This record gives sequence, C-alpha cells and structure tokens, in this order.
Amino acid sequence: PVPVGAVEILSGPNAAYGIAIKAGLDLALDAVNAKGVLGGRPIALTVEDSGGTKDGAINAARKLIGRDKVVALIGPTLSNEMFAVGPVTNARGVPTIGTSTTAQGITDIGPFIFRTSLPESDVLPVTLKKAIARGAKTIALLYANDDAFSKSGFDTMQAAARAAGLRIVATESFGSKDTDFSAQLTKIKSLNPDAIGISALVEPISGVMLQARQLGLGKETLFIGGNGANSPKLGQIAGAAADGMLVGSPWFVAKPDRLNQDFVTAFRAKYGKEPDQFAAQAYDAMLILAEAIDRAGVAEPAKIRDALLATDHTGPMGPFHFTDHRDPSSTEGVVVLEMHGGAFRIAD
Amino acid sequence: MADAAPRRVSLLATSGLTRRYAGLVAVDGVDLTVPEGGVHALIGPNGAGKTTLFNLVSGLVAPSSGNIRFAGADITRLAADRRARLGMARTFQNIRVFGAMTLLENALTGLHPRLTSSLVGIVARLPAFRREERHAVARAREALALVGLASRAEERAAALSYGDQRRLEIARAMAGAPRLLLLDEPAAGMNPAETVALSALIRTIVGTGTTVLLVEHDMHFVMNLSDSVTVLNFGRRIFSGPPAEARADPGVIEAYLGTKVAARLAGR
Amino acid sequence: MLQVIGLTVAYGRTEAVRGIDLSVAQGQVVTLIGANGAGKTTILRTLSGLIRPRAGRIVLDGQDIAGMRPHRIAARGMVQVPEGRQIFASLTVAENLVLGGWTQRGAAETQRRRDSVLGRFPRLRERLTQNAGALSGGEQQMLAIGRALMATPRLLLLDEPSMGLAPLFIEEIFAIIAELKADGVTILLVEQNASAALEVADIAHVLEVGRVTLSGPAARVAADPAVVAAYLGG
Amino acid sequence: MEAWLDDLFWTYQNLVVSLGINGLLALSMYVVLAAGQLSLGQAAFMGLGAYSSVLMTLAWGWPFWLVLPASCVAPVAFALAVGGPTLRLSGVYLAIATIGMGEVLRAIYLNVDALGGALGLSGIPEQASPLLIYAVLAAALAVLWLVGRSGLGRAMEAMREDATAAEATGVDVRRMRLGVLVASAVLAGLAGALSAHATDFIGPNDYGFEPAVTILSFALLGGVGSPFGPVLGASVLTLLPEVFRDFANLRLVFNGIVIVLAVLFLPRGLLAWRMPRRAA
Amino acid sequence: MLAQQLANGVLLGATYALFALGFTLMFGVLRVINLVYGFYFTAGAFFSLWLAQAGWPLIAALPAAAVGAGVVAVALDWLLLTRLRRAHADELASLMVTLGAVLALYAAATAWLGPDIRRLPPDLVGGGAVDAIGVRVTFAQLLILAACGALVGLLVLLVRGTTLGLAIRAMAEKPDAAALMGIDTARLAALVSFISGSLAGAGGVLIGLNFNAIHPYMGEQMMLRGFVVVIVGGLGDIFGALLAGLLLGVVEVLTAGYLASGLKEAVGFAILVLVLWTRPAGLFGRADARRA
Ligand SMILES: Nc1ncnc2c1ncn2[C@@H]1O[C@H](COP(=O)(O)OP(=O)(O)OP(=O)(O)O)[C@@H](O)[C@H]1O
Ligand SMILES: Nc1ncnc2c1ncn2[C@@H]1O[C@H](COP(=O)(O)OP(=O)(O)OP(=O)(O)O)[C@@H](O)[C@H]1O
Ligand SMILES: [Mg+2]
Ligand SMILES: [Mg+2]
Repeated sequence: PVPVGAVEILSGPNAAYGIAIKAGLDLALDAVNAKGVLGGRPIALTVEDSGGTKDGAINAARKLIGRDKVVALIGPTLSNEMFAVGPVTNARGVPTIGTSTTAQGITDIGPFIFRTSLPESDVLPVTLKKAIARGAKTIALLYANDDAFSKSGFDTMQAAARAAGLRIVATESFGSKDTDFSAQLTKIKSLNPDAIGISALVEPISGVMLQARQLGLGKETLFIGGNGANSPKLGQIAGAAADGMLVGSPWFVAKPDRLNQDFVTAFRAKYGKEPDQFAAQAYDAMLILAEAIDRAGVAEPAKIRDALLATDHTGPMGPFHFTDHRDPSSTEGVVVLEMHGGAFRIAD
Repeated sequence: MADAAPRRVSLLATSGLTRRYAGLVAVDGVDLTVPEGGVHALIGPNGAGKTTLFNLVSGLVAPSSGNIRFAGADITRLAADRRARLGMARTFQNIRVFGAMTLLENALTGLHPRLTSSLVGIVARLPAFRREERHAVARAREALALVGLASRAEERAAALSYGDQRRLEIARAMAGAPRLLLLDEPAAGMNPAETVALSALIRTIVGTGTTVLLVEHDMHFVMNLSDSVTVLNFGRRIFSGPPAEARADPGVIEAYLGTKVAARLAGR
Repeated sequence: MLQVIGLTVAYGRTEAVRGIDLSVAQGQVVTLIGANGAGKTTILRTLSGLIRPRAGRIVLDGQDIAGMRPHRIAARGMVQVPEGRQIFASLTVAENLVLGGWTQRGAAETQRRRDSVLGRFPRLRERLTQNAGALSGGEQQMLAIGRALMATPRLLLLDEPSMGLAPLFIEEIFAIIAELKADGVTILLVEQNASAALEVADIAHVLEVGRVTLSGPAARVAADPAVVAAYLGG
Repeated sequence: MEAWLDDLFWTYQNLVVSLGINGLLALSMYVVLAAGQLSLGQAAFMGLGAYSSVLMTLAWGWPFWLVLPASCVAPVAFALAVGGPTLRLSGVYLAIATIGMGEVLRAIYLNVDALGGALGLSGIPEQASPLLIYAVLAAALAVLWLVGRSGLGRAMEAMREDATAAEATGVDVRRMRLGVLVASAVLAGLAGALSAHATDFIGPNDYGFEPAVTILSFALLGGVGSPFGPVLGASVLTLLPEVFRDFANLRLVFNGIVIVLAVLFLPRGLLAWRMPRRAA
Repeated sequence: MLAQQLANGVLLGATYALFALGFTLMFGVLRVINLVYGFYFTAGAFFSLWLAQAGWPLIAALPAAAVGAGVVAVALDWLLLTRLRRAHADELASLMVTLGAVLALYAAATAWLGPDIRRLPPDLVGGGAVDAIGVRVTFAQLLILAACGALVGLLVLLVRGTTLGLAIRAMAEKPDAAALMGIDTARLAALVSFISGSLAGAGGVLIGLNFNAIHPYMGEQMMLRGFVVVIVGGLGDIFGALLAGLLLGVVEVLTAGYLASGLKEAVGFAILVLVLWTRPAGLFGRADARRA
C-alpha cells in the first residue's frame, strides 16, 4: 500500500472540524481503493490527532513522516497549526495539502505546501456583488479575532467591501468561544447598516444570528457570511434565525450536479448525516492526491509534488487546478447561497 | 567608645502603645520597659492583651498609636523581619513550627537573618558560603541540644508532640542568638516536672546574654523565674514591679490571681 | 462504661501507643498523666474515631466502637475537647456554640445548654458575635469547653483543658469538672496540671512512651514517689 | 549516523524539544509554588518571552545569543510591575490576578497588528537546538537545587509553611515573593524564547488560560518537594498524549484517568521526596 | 442604546453569576478547587436536552436535569475526593485530581456524544420577547434573571439562615473538629456537592437555552469567568458572586459597546485585577480575621 497521512483535530473542543474532515477523507478513500493507485495498490491512510495544539500537530506530522513514512500529508486542520507544521514538512520535502487552511500566507511557507480550500479573496467579491445588487450601500463587519481563519477572512472581507465601494460603518470583534454578542449587535443595530458581514466559524455565526433576531434585527438587514458559514450546522443551530444569510461558495449540499449528489448520497449512506464544506473539501483533496500519486508513477514525495502541480480534477467542489503558487486557481462555480428554512439554496 | 557615657538604655520600651479592634481596645496606652538582661514576665487574665502586645512588639500587628523602641532605635514602623534582624525572636502561643521541615531545618530558619551569602555565592558554592552553612548547622544543632531535641534533628517537625513542638519553637528562636526573646506561654502543655526543666532552660538562655520577656499563666513558674513582672488587665497596665510585690498587690489578686493562688504563692 | 483493651496506635512505622488497657466506669473521673509525647493525645483521638487503631478494642456501653466514624461516636455521647482547642476560627462564638449542640436536636434544649454555658463563661457572652479566631488563647479554651458542653456529653474527653488559662480560670475549670462529675458526667481527663487533676480524679493512669506504667486510685498514684518526682514537680 | 536513527530522531525531535521546554516551564512554576505562592502567570511570562524574542529576531535582526538573554527582559519587567501590587495577594487570589493579567496580554497580542493578531508570527528561524534547550534546563535545575539547599531554600519553604512565622524569624517575605516571581519570569521567558525559536511559529492562544493550568499541573503531578518532581511531571504529561496516540479520540480520556489515579495514590506527587534544605 | 446595552450587560452578568453560584459554594465553602464543576454544567444541559427531546416540558425538565447533574456531582465527588479528604491532602491535590478528571470527562463525552453543537427544541420557552422603553429582552433571558434571583435567595437562606450552612462552613475549616461535633462530614460533603452540582446543572439548562448551543465543552468555556467571579465576589460569598458576575457582564458589554469590542475581555480582566489590588479579599471580603 501507499502510505498517506493526515493530521486533524480529533480530540478537544475543536474536534468537530477534524472529525468532519476525516469523514470526507475516509469516504474518498473508499472510492480510491476500489481500484487503487499505481496499478492497483491501495492507499493506506493514517489519520493522527493534533488535539488542536501546535505541538500536537507537529508531533503528529513528524510521527507520520518519520515512522509511518507517509509520502504525502493532508491537513492540519487549522491555519495556525499549518504555520507550525508546514515548515517542518516542507523542509523534509513531503507534500502537504491543507483542506481547511484559508489564512493568508499559508502557501508562502514553501514549495511543498498546497491547499485546496478556496481563499476567501476569491469568493467574497461575488457575494458582495449580490448584496449590492440587493441595495446594500453600508456594511458593518463582525469577526472572531482570536483564530487565524476568522481573522484572515475578516481582512479579506474588509478589503473586498472597500473594493466594492461599500461604506464600512463599524468593525466589531468577539472571541471564537464567546456565546454573547449582544453588545456588538446592539451597537451595530444603532448604526443601522444595510448589511452585516460576519467572519467566524459556524458556531459563533449561529449564535450571532440567533441574538441578532432576539435584538430585533430583522429581514431589512442583509447578513453575509464568510467561508465558515457554509455549513448545515448553521440551520441546525440557528434555525429560522439564520434565514436570509448570504454565503458565497463553490459548494453546498444541495448543489445539483451529479458528482456532488453522488458524494452527498454516499456520505449520508455512510455516516447518516449531511456533509459540510469541510468534509467536501477533504473528499476532493483525497481524490486530488490519489490522482497525483497515480500520475507521479511512483510513491515518492518529490514526484508527487510535481504531479500535484499538474492537477486537473473535477469533484463535488467543481473543476479544480492549482495555481503556480499551489493555491486553488478556479473561482468557477462560486455561487451565492441564501439560507431559507434552515437550509441553503441558490440566491436569486 | 570609652568616652561615650554608659547610658542605661532599656532594651525594649513602648510608650502609649495602643491597638484597637472594632469595638474593643486590646492594648490600651501601655508603657512597658524591659531592661537588658534577665527575665521579665507579662501576665494578666485571658484576653488582657498580652499576645497582642507581643504581636505589636514583634511587628506582626500595627499599632493604632504609640511607639516602640528597641535597643535605642525607634522600630514602630519597621517590618517584622527587620525587627528579627535587629535581634528580636519569638515563639507563638498557638504553635507555629514549620511542620514539613526537619527539626534541624526549623532551627536553621531561625538563623536566616544571620546568613549573608549572596545568590552568586550560593550557586558557585564559594568557600565562604560553605563555611557559613557549616557554621549555621553547628549553631542550629546547639540550639536543638539546648532544648533537648538534638537526637531528633532529622525528624519532621509535624510528628512532634505538642510540648516538643513548643521546645522546637524555642530552639528556632534561640538559634539566631537574639538579644530579646519573646516567649508566649512557653510552659503551656508541660507538666510541673517539665516546667522545672523549662525554668532551667530559660535561666541558661539568660546566661547567654539574651533578655527574655515571657507571657505565662503558670504562677509558680513566673514568680520563681522573673526579675520583674508587668500585669495587664483589659489592655491596660495595672502593675509593674518585682514578683514579690505583684503577688501581694490587691489589684493583681483581684483581677488575676485570685485569693487562693495568691495564698499558695505566698505560702511557698 | 468505656473499656479499652490492648489498644495499639501507630503513625506509619512508629507505634505511639502500645497495647494499653484502660477502663472508665460510669460517673468516674479518670485522669491520664504523662510527659510530652507519651501518647495521651493519640489515645483520645483514637477514642473519638479520628485515628484508626492498629489493634485493640474500644468498648463503649458494651459495643466495640474501634474504627467507627467520629460523628457516630459523638452521637453516642462521648464528646471531646481536643488539644489545641480546634475552635472554628472563621465562625462567631455563637455559631461555634450552635455547632457544639449539633447532636442535640430541639431548640429549647439547645437554648438551655447555651444559657448554662454562657453562665459559666461570661466572657463568651461578651464576645458572642465576634469571630472565634480573634479570641485570646484563654477565651478560645473556654469556647472549646463550652462547645463540648453544648452536646450534653455523657462521657467527656478533655485534652489539657487548663492549658493557657489564667489561674482564676484554672480553678474555674476544675470546679466545672467537679460539678460535671457531680452531675453524673463521666470524664476522661488528660492534664499536665497533674496535682489538680489528681485532686478531682478517682482513678489515675500514668503513661510513659505509649505504655501504662502505673494505675490506681488517684490518691495512691499521687502519693507514689516516682510520680511526685516526675509529674508533680516535687 | 544510521539512517533509521536519523529518522527516529527526526520523528521525535519536537517531542524532545517539548520535554525540555516544558521542563523549564515546570521549574518556573516550581519556584513560586516552593515559596507558597500560587501564581498562574507562567504562561503569560512565557508569551512575553516568546513575543519579545521573536520581535528581536525578526524585526531587529539580533543574533540569537543576544536574543536569548534579552528575552527575559520583558517578562521580568512585567513581573516587577505587577509584582508590587500583587504581593499583597496570596493563594487563589494571586492565581486569579495573574491569570487576569495573562488574559490582558493575550488581548494585546490579538489586537496589535504588529504582533500578527490571531495569525501569530511565523517564519521564525529554528535557532534553538535541543542541545541548547537541555543545557538551559540543566543549568536551571542545578541553580534551583543549589539554592534550595541554602538559607534561601529554607526561607522559601518556611514561607510556604507559615508566612507569618517566617516573617517573625526574619525572612523578608515581600522581597522573597518578588524574587521568586522574577525568577519564575526568567525561566518562563527563556522557555518562551526557546520554544518560539524551535518551532517557526507562535500564536496568541499558546499563552492563555489552558496552558497556564497545564504548567501548574506539571508541577503538581510531579510534586514540589524538589525541583526534580516538576520536571518529571512535565515529562510524563508531555509524553502521555504521545503514548496514547493509538487510542485516537479516547487519548484524552486515558490521559485524564492516568492523572486521576496518580494523584489519588500519590497525592504528594510522583516524586514525593523532599530535598534536604541544607548544604552542610 | 445605553439602556439596551445595560440590559445586555446585566443579562450577560446574570449568566456569569448563575454559573458561579454553585462554584462559589464548592470552591469557596468546601475549599475544593473543583475543575469538574464545568462538567456538571454540561451534564445539566445534556440531561435537559434529552428530556426535552423526550417531550418533557421545561418546567419538569429543568428541575430533573438539575437533580441529574447533582447526582453526577455526588458520584464524582465520592470517586475523586473522598480518598484525598481522608488523607488530608492539600487543596492543590484536589485541584490536580479534578483537572485529570475533567480532561477525561469532556473527552469521553465528546467521544460518546460527538462534538457537534445541539440545540434545545425551539418551542421549549417560546421564542417571544418583551419590548419596553427601547429594551428588548427574550423570555429565556427573563427566565435566567428570575432563576438567578431565586437561586441566590435560596442559597443565602440555606448557607446563612440554617445550621446546615454553619456545619458546612465549620467542616470547610476544620474537618476533624467538625466530626467531633457529631457532624457527618462525608454526608455533608456529598450534600454540598449535590447542591452545587444541581446549581451548575440548572445553569447549564438555562444558559444552553439562552444561547441555544449545547455541546460537551460548554462548561469548560465558562470556567475562566467562573473563577474570576468567585474570587472577585469573595470566596463562598453568594451575594458577592452575584454582584461580581453582574459587574463583569456590564463592564464587558460597555467596553464592547463604547470602547472596542476587541478589548472587551482585556478591560474586563483589567478591572478585576484592579479590584483585587485594592480589595485583596474580593469585593466584599473582610480582611481575614484570623490572628497573627
Ligand atoms: N484580630 C483581632 N480582632 C478582634 N479582636 C481581637 C483580635 N486580636 C485580639 N483581639 C481581642 O483582643 C483581646 C486581647 O487578646 P490577646 O490575645 O492579646 O489576649 P491575651 O492577653 O494574650 O490572652 P490569653 O492569656 O488568653 O492568651 C481579646 O479580647 C481578643 O478577643
Ligand atoms: N501525626 C503524627 N505523625 C507522626 N508521629 C506523631 C504524630 N502525632 C504524634 N506523633 C508521635 O506520637 C507520640 C505521642 O504523641 P501525642 O501527641 O499523643 O503525645 P502527648 O502525650 O499528647 O504529648 P503532649 O503532652 O506533648 O501533648 C509522640 O512521640 C509524637 O511524636
Ligand atoms: Mg495570649
Ligand atoms: Mg497531647
């Protein structure tokens, strides 16, 4: 078998993300190993827990590379973990593919660092355009300032809003484990913006939506979510309170194309629940990696890296290529979604 | 120094010393003088303010008013550890030995103010430090021997019985060869035979040049041992003088001794 | 009423009490004298259930209570005034007394006991609302005794009750012991003030390094020349 | 070197580094605990050491031999600044005050753009070799061992047992408290600088409440009878998650159970041995 | 806006206080720094979730969940702390053992229940809100306020007004002496655990209801604030915990509303540190009356 590793958060308070990713990887692995790579060899995937800490992630990556001799690595889950792990794997020459690390500067770490998650800078302009089309002229921004994903998403959102000519009336932050956002929302409400952009993970976004409605922010205000909002959990937690939220994404559960529907059906069958974006991205990443190994012809890290650069893949997320800088190149297929009745549909 | 007039300064002198607590004056304008040398007793009924006075003198409690002089210097505002460095040591009515430490280490702690080695000296194990440490251990052992605990030097202090812990406190206080030793009820929890031994110990201590100021309720002990007695009642000084006069003083008898004890003391 | 048979108590490897026998009959005052470290406190703590004995039996009213938990022993009327007072420093004097009467259900009885305790120790009445930790040493001792009396003890264990008391109060304490005895309370008294203890006691035991070396009627023990030399400051 | 040996070392290099750094952190906790103070500012000191050293390296281009000692400056200054007022506090009050200050620092890292905010600072050159880390650890152990056996060590233990009695025997309790806080800041600051220069990246969340509690648990699990206890505790707690790696999502469960059992059966720490407090 | 912000602050503060009530009892009175406390909070929330899913109305689910959490607390207290109590181990040992336990418990709960956030059925309280003088408050929030007030009252009655409270305080100070008074210390400790655990459980239900998010680690995230509130309020001081909770909530909200939301925690904590500097024994703490 071809040894491949993944470093994800499987324990501790942030385990939800790692577990979703692992589910996506395992599902993809089933498909890959049905026919194998390099002429029928299966891929042996070892997923190690990082616990969400920097040291945990480094230890896991070193164990996978040094002991299990994996030829490529998927993960880690958080951008901060990648900043610590990336230099290690890059120096060792093992291609490393982040599936959920959207922060700026990730691929600057070095030539072996890839990512398959679309940077927000490609998605947000599309979403904001929709908001402007619906009449938004002013926007308030709200973000979690203590995790790299949210902060980075906010930076992008701010830049995109400026570029799109929206007037930013307020910039507020909170902690990603906060449950109370009433102070920020009350302040924003008093400024009466046309739209509110939120960059955070799905749990706080759900909390924000619930409280916004409690405080009487109604349909007249457009809510715009970053990448983190694209999750079925938004509907599960916030329910109808999340209705009307706009999110731009190349993927969503109900995306009608066949590849995606097959993926969603398989996922439901295997796990009995809806996939989220993390699972979908991981699913594609595993397929992309498997294809690259196959193309490389041998299970050698350097060859795999070169093969990855030549990726030409189409999966649930849509068509996929890497840029020269190892980021996803395509923004095709980005659509703007709107929450309605606890689920996303394409916004009109 | 020859031309300096031999001033008869008292070792410890308080004037107008007062300590108030909400709703009561625990020590009320006390003037107390303790001359250098000898044993001086502070007696009085329970709650008269004796321990509070000790706490004021040793710096653990700040006075509400009044001042304290020690060896000619005003120490009213000095922190407790500074006073210890000036040569004041004490024991506590409610025993406070360092339970986890050995007896020897307890005694060594009493020498703390006399150690001069710097951090550098300690880490570099300079000869001066080693000499000092050897010397300190010898002194501490002497102090333990003084109270008869030398053979248990390496035991944990918490394992001692009540009476032995009292003795250990005395050893800790004596290790630093203080000028003034404050003993708060040293004979409590000791039987008469042990109290006799304690008297002898205190005489020995006085013999080394340390002045002793003690609080005690055992009147035989106090009367036989002390050179002078001060009596407090409700925080106020009601008597000061030689023990023979104290036990005959009607005010003292009424407030403290009771007629029976006074008679027994007189009968001896 | 209380029989101790072959009691051995150890702290780790050192045996502090080695196979002692004692008995306390109804209405008696029994005193235990001995030098510092002889094991007196250890015995009392074991009787009250605070320490588990290594061997031996403790029979109270015909039942072996060795190893029983302390609150059950207290509920059987064997109440201790511990060494070093052990008053609840952060509670007020009044609250300490209330706790002393914990086993005593019934407000009227509690009130009656409280009045009688405060009658004995007027100083405590003046300090009722003060934190017990702020009391003087002697006041704390009064509180400790008063607290135990709140429980209406049948058998009272006293560990050096006169410690730290002014002469007038020591008289008072021994008067109280005599009174309690007259009231029919059985008492096991550990005292350093051996002469006073031997005066009130019926029976005396002399303890030396964990062993009983002499027992008998108090008067006879008090006359023993060795005792006079060692414990009476003769 | 043999290739497999090389691989082995490469695999566990970070673990080896963490063992050393956590050992230092445990010692930084030990100094305060040994003097009877319960400060939880160690993570904050570590963060100050890390951030200040990274600025020196990245922004000012200082050489590492200069950065390392200089990394103590900010933590020590902070210890002195907060030390004064907090000396009045003891026990859990001090612990909470120091945690509070740690949270204030964390908010600063998050809000000051020059410090990278939530993205942290990355691209830090790996200048702290395992050898250097262990040399610092060994030196710290030696100093604490020697000091512990002197009058200072006795004074510290006396303070822990009974601060009032210690004061009455002549221990300058206030100065000692400040002293141990500063010593603790030095050790944690060094640990921060070393760890920052061993792993390329630092982020604000490495120095918050949870790390503070973890550092405390190093010392408590090991036992504070001697400086070796905390180092042992740190080693065990650092290794446990790796040992239990195969239990996947149950590893924290086992990790926790091991701690529980250890404390229940060895309440005074894995190494309950109490160092002698004298040198002669 | 100020009125609404003040209301926000009070409501946030009430959640802090609600969390801290049982904690102050356990930590302040029993002197056990019990880090498992946060887990009782989680347990209460999950119990109520299951009961609500089984169709129980809130009025029944809330007390039942509180009792359930109390039972969990008693069991864990017995499992973890009796041995240490008997050995007279110091409070740091109990801190450590509960640290290990809480690590294991959250991880086990996550492994068992999954890490996902759950939500109580939305019709449990009714999503309604009250609008008055420009201030909007939801029913869930009103419920928290009312519960907070009621529980504070009950606790004060219990700890200050009964001899039981006295016995608890006595045991906290000198367990041996308390046993000599005839107090069954083991049972009393269990009782305190039960009360404190069920307070945590009730808090978990109400706060889970308010923020509509129930997940295994929800208790852990309250712990830091819980500590601060208990300490600033004064160990074991119930009114203190209430006021300190409200103070913290209002300070955080006003900072976020009028200064900068990024500094919300910093300013909150800074103020608390200042409180401690000026009043080392907490807001209302009297200087320790014990003597030198
Ligand atoms: N911290 C305090 N707060 C309130 N009252 C106090 C405090 N310290 C002492 N007192 C009161 O001051 C009075 C004097 O106490 P002190 O301990 O000095 O008496 P004492 O003479 O040593 O008595 P004893 O012989 O019983 O030890 C007592 O009534 C005591 O209750
Ligand atoms: N906790 C303990 N650990 C170890 N040894 C102890 C402990 N408590 C007491 N001992 C030892 O047991 C012996 C008996 O002590 P105990 O306290 O019973 O003596 P005592 O007769 O009450 O003395 P005193 O008159 O001084 O109170 C002593 O040698 C003492 O050192
Ligand atoms: Mg006194
Ligand atoms: Mg005794």
